[in-house]
Amino acid sequence: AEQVEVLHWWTSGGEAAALNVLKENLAKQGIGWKDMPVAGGAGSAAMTALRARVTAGDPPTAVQLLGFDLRDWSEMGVAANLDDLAAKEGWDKVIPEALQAFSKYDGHWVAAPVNIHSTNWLWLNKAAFDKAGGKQPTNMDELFTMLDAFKAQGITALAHGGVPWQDGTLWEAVVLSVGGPDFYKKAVLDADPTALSGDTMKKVFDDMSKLRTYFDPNFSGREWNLSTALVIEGKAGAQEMGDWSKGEWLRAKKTPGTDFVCMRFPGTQGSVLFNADQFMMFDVGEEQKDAQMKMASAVEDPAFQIAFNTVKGSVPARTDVSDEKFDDCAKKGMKDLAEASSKGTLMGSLAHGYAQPAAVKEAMLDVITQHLNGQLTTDAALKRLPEAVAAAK
Amino acid sequence: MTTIEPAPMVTPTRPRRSVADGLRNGLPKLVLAPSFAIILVFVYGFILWTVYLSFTTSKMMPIYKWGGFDAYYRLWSQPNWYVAMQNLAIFGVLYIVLCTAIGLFIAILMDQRIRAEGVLRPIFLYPMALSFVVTGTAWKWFLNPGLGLENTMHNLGWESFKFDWLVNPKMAIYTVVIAGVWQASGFIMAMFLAGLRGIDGEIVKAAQIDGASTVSIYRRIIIPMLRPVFLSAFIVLAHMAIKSYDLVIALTGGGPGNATELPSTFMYSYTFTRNQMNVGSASAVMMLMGITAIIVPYLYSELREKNH
Amino acid sequence: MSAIPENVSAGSVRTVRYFIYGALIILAAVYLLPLYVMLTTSLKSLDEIRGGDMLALPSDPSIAAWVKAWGEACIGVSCVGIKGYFWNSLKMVVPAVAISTLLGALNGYVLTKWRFPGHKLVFGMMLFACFIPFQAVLIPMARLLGAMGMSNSTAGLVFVHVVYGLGFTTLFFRNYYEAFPDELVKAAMMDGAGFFKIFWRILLPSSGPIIVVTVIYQFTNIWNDFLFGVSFSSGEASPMTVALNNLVSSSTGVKEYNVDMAAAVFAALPTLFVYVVAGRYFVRGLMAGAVKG
Amino acid sequence: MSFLEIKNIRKKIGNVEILKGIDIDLEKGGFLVLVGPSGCGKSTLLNAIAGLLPPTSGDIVIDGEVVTDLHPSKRDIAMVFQSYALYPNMTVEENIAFALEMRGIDKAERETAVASVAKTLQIEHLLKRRPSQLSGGQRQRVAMGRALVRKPRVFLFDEPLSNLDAKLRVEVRAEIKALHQNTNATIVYVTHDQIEAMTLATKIVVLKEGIVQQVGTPAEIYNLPANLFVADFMGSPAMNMLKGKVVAGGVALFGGSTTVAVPPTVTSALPAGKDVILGLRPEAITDSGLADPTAHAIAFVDAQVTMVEPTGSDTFVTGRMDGVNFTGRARAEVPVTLGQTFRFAFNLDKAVVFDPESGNRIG
Amino acid sequence: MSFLEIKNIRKKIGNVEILKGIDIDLEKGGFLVLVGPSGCGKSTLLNAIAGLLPPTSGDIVIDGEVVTDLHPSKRDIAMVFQSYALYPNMTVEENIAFALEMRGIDKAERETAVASVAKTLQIEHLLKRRPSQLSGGQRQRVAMGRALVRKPRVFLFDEPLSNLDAKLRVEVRAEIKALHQNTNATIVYVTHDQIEAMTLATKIVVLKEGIVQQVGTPAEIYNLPANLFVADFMGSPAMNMLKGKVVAGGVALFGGSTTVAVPPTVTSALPAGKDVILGLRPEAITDSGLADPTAHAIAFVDAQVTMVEPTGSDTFVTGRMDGVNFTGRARAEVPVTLGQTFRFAFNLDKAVVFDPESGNRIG
Ligand SMILES: Nc1ncnc2c1ncn2[C@@H]1O[C@H](COP(=O)(O)OP(=O)(O)OP(=O)(O)O)[C@@H](O)[C@H]1O
Ligand SMILES: Nc1ncnc2c1ncn2[C@@H]1O[C@H](COP(=O)(O)OP(=O)(O)OP(=O)(O)O)[C@@H](O)[C@H]1O
Ligand SMILES: [Mg+2]
Ligand SMILES: [Mg+2]
Repeated sequence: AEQVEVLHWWTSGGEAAALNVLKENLAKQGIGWKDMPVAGGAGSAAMTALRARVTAGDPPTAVQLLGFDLRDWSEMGVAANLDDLAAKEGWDKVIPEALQAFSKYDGHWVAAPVNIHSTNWLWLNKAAFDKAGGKQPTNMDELFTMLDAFKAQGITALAHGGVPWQDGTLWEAVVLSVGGPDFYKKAVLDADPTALSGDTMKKVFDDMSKLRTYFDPNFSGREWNLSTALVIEGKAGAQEMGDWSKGEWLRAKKTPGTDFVCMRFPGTQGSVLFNADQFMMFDVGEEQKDAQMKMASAVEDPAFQIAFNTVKGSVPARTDVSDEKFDDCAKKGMKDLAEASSKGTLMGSLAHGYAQPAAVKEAMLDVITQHLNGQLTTDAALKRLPEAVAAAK
Repeated sequence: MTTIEPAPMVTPTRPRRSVADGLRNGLPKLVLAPSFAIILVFVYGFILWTVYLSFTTSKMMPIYKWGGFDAYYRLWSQPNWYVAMQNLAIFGVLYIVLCTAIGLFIAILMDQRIRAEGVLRPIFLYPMALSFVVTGTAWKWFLNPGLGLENTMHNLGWESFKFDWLVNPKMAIYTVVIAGVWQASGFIMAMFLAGLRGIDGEIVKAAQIDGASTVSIYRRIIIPMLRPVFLSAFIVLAHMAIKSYDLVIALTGGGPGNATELPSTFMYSYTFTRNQMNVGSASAVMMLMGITAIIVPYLYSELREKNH
Repeated sequence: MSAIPENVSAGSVRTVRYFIYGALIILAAVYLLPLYVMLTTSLKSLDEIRGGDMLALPSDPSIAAWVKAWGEACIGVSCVGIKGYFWNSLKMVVPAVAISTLLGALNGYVLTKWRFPGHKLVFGMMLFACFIPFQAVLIPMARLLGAMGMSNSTAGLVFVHVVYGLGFTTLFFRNYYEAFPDELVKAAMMDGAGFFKIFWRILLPSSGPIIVVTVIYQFTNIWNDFLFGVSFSSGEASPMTVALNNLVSSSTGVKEYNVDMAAAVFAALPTLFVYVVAGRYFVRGLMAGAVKG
Repeated sequence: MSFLEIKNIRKKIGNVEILKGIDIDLEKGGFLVLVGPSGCGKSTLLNAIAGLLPPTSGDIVIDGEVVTDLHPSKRDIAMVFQSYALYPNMTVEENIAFALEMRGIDKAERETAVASVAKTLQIEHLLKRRPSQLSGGQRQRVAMGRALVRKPRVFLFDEPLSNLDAKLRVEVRAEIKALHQNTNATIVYVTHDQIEAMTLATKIVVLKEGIVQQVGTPAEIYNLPANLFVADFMGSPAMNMLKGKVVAGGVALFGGSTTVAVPPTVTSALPAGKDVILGLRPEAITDSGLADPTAHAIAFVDAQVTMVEPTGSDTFVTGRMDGVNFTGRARAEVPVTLGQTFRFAFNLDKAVVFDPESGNRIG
Repeated sequence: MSFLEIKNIRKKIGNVEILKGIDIDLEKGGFLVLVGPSGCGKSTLLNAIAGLLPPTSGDIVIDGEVVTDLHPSKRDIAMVFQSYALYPNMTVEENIAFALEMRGIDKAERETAVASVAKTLQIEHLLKRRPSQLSGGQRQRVAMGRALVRKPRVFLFDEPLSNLDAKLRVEVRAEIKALHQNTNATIVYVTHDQIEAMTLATKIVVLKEGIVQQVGTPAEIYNLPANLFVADFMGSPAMNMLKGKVVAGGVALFGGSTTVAVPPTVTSALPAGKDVILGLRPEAITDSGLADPTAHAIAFVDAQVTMVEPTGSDTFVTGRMDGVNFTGRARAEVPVTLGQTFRFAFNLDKAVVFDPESGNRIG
């Protein structure tokens, strides 16, 4: 029987349920699903396993991949070609261009995007928020004012988990807030040395240092969901995190708008930093080609896109999907996405590999995280950042 | 067996060496050969491959294009690498010293005709049985000031208690030491216990008659006699320290910042997540050189000593 | 050696004994803490975990998490718990331990009883295999496994564990057989036993203690391995640790710590069992050879 | 007053009583040898004296002081072990000085003491070596040095020669003897070699299963063993035990075929017709040419030779008579071949008589 | 023709030559004992005969067949090791039957063979036990049973008694002797106990540092040692070696103070004035009462007693004369005390004379 082998790191209950929609869709077409889940380290363990499989000459059919990894793998010449399918189903029109840049290699479709996460969200505990005035901040200064108000309530102002990718997620939101979309493009997407060491960047780092003062002392190494839990329980006021954290709220039986507030990170309204999961199709030979195409098609099936993304907290990768099944936050997310996509302010997230290749990304995260942990001063960070980028290229 | 008829002639007969004899002589080597061949290929072949890779331009996957010393240049210009080396020095020394000291201490206690030895032994040994995939989270919580020990102490009313090493970049490496010692010291304890049990009881009696107190007996006689166990323990611990990986990943993930980076985590991340395989290989080569520097003299002395 | 009778006054003997037992009990408690955290957490509800104190006893113990971890938790798309992966691990561990132990025994036998010029060099080279960092061999290993048609199979995984266990098993058996009297081999030889007969009939039946040490060591190492498991197996054929990792580490999904901990305890059961049951023989076996003293 | 008194010592380990009430006295300067088969409790008793194994009941008294509850280090006793128990991590010098160091004696004094002991034992050139670099005999000497240097009240030796080969054993034995004679030390010495016991002891205690069988001088033990066990245990080859019956003028042996005239001192008190066992050591059965001309009662027995063991210095000849084997010691140069009939001379002056039922000597 | 021929065997291990050209013959049914100090190469030679250590050069011939290159299992030789080398994991029965099993002999036949051997050695009741449940003597017997059951052409024994205590050693020695006499087996036996050598051998080979010192019957080795080494090595206490000078009518000893009349057979060929060493065994120096009346030349020497060692059966008395110590064997009952002047009788019939330079016997 035909079957697809899928390497992914969606192993939590909700994710698995979401993926099951896809599995059942394929099962209806008589295609078996061989699951290859590899969790851990935001996919780094999965990448190791993938390397082993590709090296052994036995790649899986489809692999969950992010950002520049898609390009790097395509470069190895191991990608399948989805052009025919994409043309037939008109993917070019419904997938945001910023995303297509990664789903295509050398002008050919190699991957089927599943969803779009956005990272520049701020999550607020409604009660604390109301107590602090109930006004959504729109820039960094207003944010600080609100955080001060939280502090005055005797709770942790900003719940943050101190691991490099979370530090990077916060940093990129601040960059976008402080410098605006153009600066973000220059500094993060182009890694322009002058932008990375200029005054704007200095303000970014200063703001980071300031934000650091709103953390609780135990933030280091904490997983994001534990931080979310702090906000849910009212022990903390706010958390900057991607839209996946909504899952924790929903799980705790909280409702958007009544129990919590989702808003764009202050100063980043109108822009979306995205992280998108995509299934890259590997070249696995003719006999599996058909199953592979059917899977790619199923991924882009609007029904799957809805079913999956309502669970996952993200928004569909297709912009033509109805938002009626989605909650308020997601509706806002979909609206923002469409707007940003049209305005050209839909930009890749650094922390999730959509802004720079792995080597550069990790080099930048090194500096960011060391600075946030007080191992580097702001001046040193401004000096180190372009150096590290250069060294990693 | 074939009986050999006594030869009737006067000149002694000399049976010829048969093929079977030849096979018999070669058999031991033949049995060893597969293992040795496997080791040659899968250890030494791979080491050579890694060395070669460190001189290429490999990024995400191996590329056999000559890159000269570029990877080494990059390696030695990485601040992370220096942090990793410095951490290894701190971690290695403390880990080896503490495991040895605690292992020996428990072994000595356990050797005092303890009633509950059968219960206590597995308690000290079990950490060795668990992988950090299993225990990492528990440790992380326990050491986390907001969740674990500090929090408990605060709840118990000891408000000034402070134990925040896990989240303190300057101290985080010591939490790695704590968890590492917890894991390995039981095994070292078992080694020492075995060594203690092997000491001739008459020597202890002699020392008692000589007027030595229990403390003196341990300090002057028994512990010096455990020298070979110390050496074995050192080798076991040294290589575990150099190879420690799960420990750091489970506990701190290398953080806060990069405060707990070790050469092993450095190598893994450069090879597999940062797509700088040549730099990763270069760091692997440096690690192998470090291991060689420890192991080869040991092997040499071990194997030469037996020659009498 | 055994304890030193301290023939001083009865009172001070008692004080010393109190100190010894006190110290051992405190140490044992410290060693047990992580296990305690795991067990209590697995019995708590998620709310209690989020809100509470890690070291507190569960206010309302429930084994729901255990049931879920065993048979309902999701490891990827199928939510069947970790029970199936138990078998995978066993299928991998048993042959890998058996083969590497047997090979180690044979190697030790050749290296001590059938010495040939250069045997020390050969041994030294094999021993070095204990020290190679596994992260460095993943890619070439994958390549060779692929070439041998063993990629992504239990056989391949068994092979990998055998290869990197050989150094240890050979070391253990060599040290043990080193102390085994040569006369027995000579006697058997004169009795007409050949190379393998001597091994099977004379050495192996007397190797109990060192077999225990080797099996325990190999069993725990292979059972607990994650790196090789995740690299050289996939999906439903993965060993326990990979499944456990999938269960506990989810980067953007929701975490159920009680289930994670229950699963972790399940995963650790066989090795715990091995140490509790065979701990005594472990020390004895170490005495018999692995430690040189 | 005795210097070392062992008073009704009992020792139970688990449920087994190892020592069953031992009473021994030893005068100052005496050399007491404990002999007995393996497992009879010799080491246990020595350990009790040293304080390494507290007895279950009974007392140890040294020089009038009850030391039963004293710690080993406070009894002022030195012990030399069978395995020598040298500290492998210390040099010879450090080994010898260790006990002094533990007693807080200062360095200069220690050095003089070690030097003097080393001179006595002629091990000065070995002082810097470690035990592993010494031969068996040298280790033995160091172990003695370690005991000597302390000038203790009592020396204990637990089979100190059993790890040496025959030749060395004779040498070191002589050294220990000389040591005792020169220092007049009080010594308790364990062995299961009867030659050692005989040559060294001023007093021998024969133990069997935790019970004292006989206490006496070497000559008493050898010539007048208290019972069959002692008679058999001491002496090699063992004493010949011949079943007999008391008759007028002597004892009838070999089913009555031969009657030997046992001196009246031996059998006077016994009723005729009583079954007895006549004990005769091999050196009391000789070839006829060696028969002691001064002996009072010699009996000649012609028997068939069943075994000949020439040792060089003598020839042991085993004869068989009426189904009973007996061994005599003939001169080395006496011609004797297997199966021949040989004339043995029984020197009955040296005969002892045992009661076959109780096993005790009755004459 | 000899049954076992050892032809110019040399063995090098590393750079050290352990055996330096050994030549020995042994007739069928002979009992060859190899003696020599520790490390002289006895075990090495035995291993070479067994085929366990191939010699560097030279040949081993058994019954006319060169076996030098034959595998040990094909030489039809059995060996008993010092440590007995019993298979610890097998019962006594299995131990004995193992060699037969390896030869493919069927079960029923094996059982009969084992039963018959067990009967000979009286170990029938032990057959189901494991070696760890046996005493030293029993183990020894099982080890012999394992050799016996194969009915090999040659038996090799490597110090089979050295792990037994004195008493047992005498017993088992007698058993081995009986075994040899009953089965007429060809035996090569290693020991460093000269009593064993003397009593068991039909032929003794004395080795020193890989070189044969002397080959001969026990009496030849004991009475006519080829050189000082052999003389000193065999016999305990060792032969007295007295420096002297040849004078008319005998040899002047003790710095010329005493001249003893050595029989002309011994010194006839020697020029007067030659320095010699006179060898006299302790049993040739007796108390005057024991002096052999049949001896041709007896010299009486009055010397001061420096040591008395009563063994029970005899008393060894060490006398000192002109700074030279010598030991004689007196009767047990002779009264002698330290320091007294004692009359020793030197039986010079038994004297041997050595050249002090070469060390060889010259008379
Ligand atoms: N710790 C113990 N537990 C039980 N029984 C013991 C213990 N120590 C000794 N024994 C038993 O006590 C008896 C006497 O032992 P001991 O060592 O005193 O004998 P020994 O006369 O010294 O023998 P050997 O000549 O073999 O040294 C033996 O039967 C022995 O088995
Ligand atoms: N494998 C070896 N390598 C080097 N030297 C060896 C080896 N085996 C034995 N020798 C040396 O050869 C010499 C003879 O050894 P062998 O065992 O034959 O002595 P032996 O006469 O049997 O002594 P013992 O009476 O102590 O058993 C010794 O000096 C020994 O050190
Ligand atoms: Mg004893
Ligand atoms: Mg030998």
